[in-house]
Amino acid sequence: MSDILLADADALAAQVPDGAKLAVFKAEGGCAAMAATFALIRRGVRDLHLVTVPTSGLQADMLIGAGCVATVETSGVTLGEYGQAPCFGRAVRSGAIRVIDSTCPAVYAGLQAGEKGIPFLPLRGLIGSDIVRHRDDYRVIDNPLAADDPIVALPAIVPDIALFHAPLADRFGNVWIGRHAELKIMAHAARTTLVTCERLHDGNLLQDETLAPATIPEMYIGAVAVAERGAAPYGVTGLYEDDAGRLAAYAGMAKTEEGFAAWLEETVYGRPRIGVRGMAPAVAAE
Amino acid sequence: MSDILLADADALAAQVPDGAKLAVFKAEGGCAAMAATFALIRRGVRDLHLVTVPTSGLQADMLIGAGCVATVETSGVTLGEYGQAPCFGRAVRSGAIRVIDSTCPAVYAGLQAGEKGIPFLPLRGLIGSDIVRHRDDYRVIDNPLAADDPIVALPAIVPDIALFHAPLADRFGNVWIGRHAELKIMAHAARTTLVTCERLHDGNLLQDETLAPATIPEMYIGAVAVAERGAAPYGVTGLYEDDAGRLAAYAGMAKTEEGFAAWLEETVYGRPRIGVRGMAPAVAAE
Amino acid sequence: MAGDYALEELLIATVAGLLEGCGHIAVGVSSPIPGSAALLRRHRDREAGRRTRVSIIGTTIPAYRTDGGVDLFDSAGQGRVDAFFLSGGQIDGRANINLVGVGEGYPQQKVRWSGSFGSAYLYFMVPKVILFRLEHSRRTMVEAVDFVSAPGTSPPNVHRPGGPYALVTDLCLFRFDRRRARFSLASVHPGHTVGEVRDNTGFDFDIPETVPETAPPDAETLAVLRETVAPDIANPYPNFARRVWGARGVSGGVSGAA
Amino acid sequence: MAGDYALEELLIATVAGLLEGCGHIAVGVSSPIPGSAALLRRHRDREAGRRTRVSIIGTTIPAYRTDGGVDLFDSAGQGRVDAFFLSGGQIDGRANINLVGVGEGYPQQKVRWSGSFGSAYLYFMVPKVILFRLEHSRRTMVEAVDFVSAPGTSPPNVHRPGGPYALVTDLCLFRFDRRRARFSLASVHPGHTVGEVRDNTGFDFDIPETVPETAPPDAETLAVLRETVAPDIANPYPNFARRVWGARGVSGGVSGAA
Repeated sequence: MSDILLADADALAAQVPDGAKLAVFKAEGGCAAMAATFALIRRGVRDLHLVTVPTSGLQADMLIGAGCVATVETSGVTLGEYGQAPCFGRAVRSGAIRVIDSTCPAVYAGLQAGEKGIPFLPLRGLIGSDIVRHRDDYRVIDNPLAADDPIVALPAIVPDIALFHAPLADRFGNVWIGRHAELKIMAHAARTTLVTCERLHDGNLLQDETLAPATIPEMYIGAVAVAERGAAPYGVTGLYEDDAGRLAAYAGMAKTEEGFAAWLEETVYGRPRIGVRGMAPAVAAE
Repeated sequence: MSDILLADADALAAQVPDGAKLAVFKAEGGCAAMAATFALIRRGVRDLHLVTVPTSGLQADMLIGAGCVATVETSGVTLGEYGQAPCFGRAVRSGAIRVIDSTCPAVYAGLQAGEKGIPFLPLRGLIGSDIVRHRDDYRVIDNPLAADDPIVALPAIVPDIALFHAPLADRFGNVWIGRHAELKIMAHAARTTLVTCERLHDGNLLQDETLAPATIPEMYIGAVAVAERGAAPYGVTGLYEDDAGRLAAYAGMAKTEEGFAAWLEETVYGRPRIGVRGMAPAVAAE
Repeated sequence: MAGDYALEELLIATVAGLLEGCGHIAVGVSSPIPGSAALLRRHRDREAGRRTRVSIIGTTIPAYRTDGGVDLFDSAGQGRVDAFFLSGGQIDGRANINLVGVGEGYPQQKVRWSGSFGSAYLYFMVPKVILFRLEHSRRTMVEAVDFVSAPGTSPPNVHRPGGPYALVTDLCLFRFDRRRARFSLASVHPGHTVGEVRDNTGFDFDIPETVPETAPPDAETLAVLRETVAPDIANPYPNFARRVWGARGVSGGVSGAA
Repeated sequence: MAGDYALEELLIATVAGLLEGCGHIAVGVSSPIPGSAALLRRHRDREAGRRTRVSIIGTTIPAYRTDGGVDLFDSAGQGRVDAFFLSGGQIDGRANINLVGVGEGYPQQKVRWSGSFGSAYLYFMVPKVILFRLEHSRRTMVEAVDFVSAPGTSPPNVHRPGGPYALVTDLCLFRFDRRRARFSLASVHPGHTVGEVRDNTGFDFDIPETVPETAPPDAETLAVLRETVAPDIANPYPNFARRVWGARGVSGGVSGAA
């Protein structure tokens, strides 16, 4: 059963076809699959419909800057304390990408509808927001169980692929996600799920009573590849921290297209294929 | 903060008012709060609206037999391999209780609507079932995002109290539920949650990276009481097994009202208040 | 029972045949024969180099498990469950099933069973639902059920990727034609006759000109059942395994609820 | 800044005053002043024998945490979050907020910000939403926002248990009257004037005849901030704590993302 285990992040990225609806997880907590993102850019993926769950940072910004994205459906793309996401801003302003503005709980609700196999999920709030006004896939309906009670019906989000980084997986393809329960929703909603992990667990995660509750069974997983420091320059809780120098360096360099190209060169193209590890020390900050 | 920690299952049961909408968890996996159920019967609670999540066995059958229940909303009450639930059957046939028939995923979906604070959740299936025909709180609506696509809208289920047994809790009121993720949904949907647990964890469950993912934070918990063997005669995974002799004894005795009264006498009333432990060996099976 | 195999072994082999091509087979509670059939199917597929997943609710074995809770229903909604088993206190000729009760005046019927469980959903969502009922009589196989826990068929505008595929009893195997909403007798178990099936069935069904005998399990199948399936199914169903296969069925398994 | 306290300390104390009576205060990302105010509120309530919960997204401290994911939004939907903070690149006089961009021709506006995050939901569901914006100018306080990420008010038939309660800037404190959909100046921070507020605000608002000065933090409050709040808030915001409170703010906390 270990054909589910791939050699590296590049082998994983090879499984993402051009044009895929790809769901990626927010950067906080270290579950953004950055090594796989570098590999996606190296492989030259095109026309992605990116769904950020519910937001993104460096990951979406780099994919957009590298020309991999046709559409981004998001509640926010930001570098957080390092500032606005420069490639995202440029691409939206120029019309180079289509942006579908959403709001965090609507992204979750859409994925939960996908997870349950229902066509839509109603959600409170939202009414009167310009988000709703610009979304022709939302409907304001009457709550069928009460009088004069409008509510927004959100269509199910069914990504072709969910992509994230996890602290732990096993040889059977089971993936331990720790506190990030939203990754389960992503995996359930998506047609398949690709995962990089820090390391492999000996034995079967589903047979460990303390780890099984936060484990996504292999049934949902298309492929797993080990990528040590695979979230860097973001950190992973309890394992390594955000690389503030690298994140600040990106925020600075990506302000211009030339700077972004230089970043790609040194970070994505200019490295050995399995050289994500140790990247941070090798390239000094700003 | 340890006023959340009560002395025993009887103190916990005292917090369930007559007439409460009480959600209880299925017996499999040992999360049925049996010690607390015995205490509820001792306290003489009345007029419960019992919601079984999604089914129940001995727990619902005893509460019904003891006259604690006005309404039961359920996908099934059964003693499983020990046979039909005798008190449930008698009470439904005689009209002593109101039964609201449901189906497992509809119970979950109703609780998930309660969890999300939405008035209803649509669910596939169900159409054409006599369940729908007899539920005046369900509506078959048109999917607002597609033509000619009927779907059932299920109202949110918001229990006054969720009651279950857990392997572990801590002094702050955080509760570890292991694999039983549905208990989170119950706790989120209910106004408050009462929990018996096998034992107390030293320290704070939320600060343990491997236990936190399956922990319900104290914010959702009204009170916790330690009840060793609190699921007996059901078992708890990894701790103790179903007491087949006691379950078979119940199935036999409860076939008549006299037998059920004798069961109550020896199991519920005839014991010291904190005497749930060791119950099984004290009373021999059939 | 006929010859050198048990009725249970015949039924397991028959059901395993129906499960061909199912990538993920889920089995509910109290279903030792369907569970054994799913394990036999998985074994055969593995021998043929195919990966088949089996989820038996309430057990930690085999490798893929579901807790039978939200996950099971959601994964069926996602189209990730290919086969499931349902039964009924009553089953009628349109494959409607009744798990609630017998008699007029619902809810105060003269017989009350446990309830509909997940049938009203899974019957719609799982492509291949196999009905399984060991008591084949006019009491169970009725013209019209007294309560429709889950309907056998739906109008064309109702989203329904799944539904009934076959009905297996202690007497015979029926196939179900969803378009015509009608059962057809596919085979009669050794030792029984078409007439016996007709006499014990309360609904009309199609009877082809020749009705074959249900194929008995061959020696290889029996060996797999006794050596491989028995110890696995003894985990959730120790009593069943002991009754059908004796000590062999229990020695290899981990008994009880653990 | 005025006298022997920092502007941040004034703002923290002001916001903490607004949070009175909130049993559960949630704080989003990049919100060190609201976070500190919530911790100050919790400290005061604890001294008074009341239990107040604080959830700061992205930190493991204090004791109650949320991951800022589905749980946060669902618990707000359940009515379990009493106070939250929002900001806006633009805020207008009807308390509409804009986190998306500036200019005509959405989506190709001349300035594009990150996006609306959870505002379009939490603004409806949390009873006491405090708007917080440190740059008080005609660029940020506008007559009408260019994109409504979340509206300040809703028609009466829209389910809306929550909404804007106050707006805190570097110049002043506004209260918001939901019925009239209008801000009213509640106090002006020491060192600033009503005229300065008016000159820097692009929307109309009510000005009472006498507008008090925002009360500066007293010695006891400053002591609590410096001894108790500083080390706690240094966990999610080490740079902020270091800037406002120097080494004191960092020594007690656990720095970084762990």
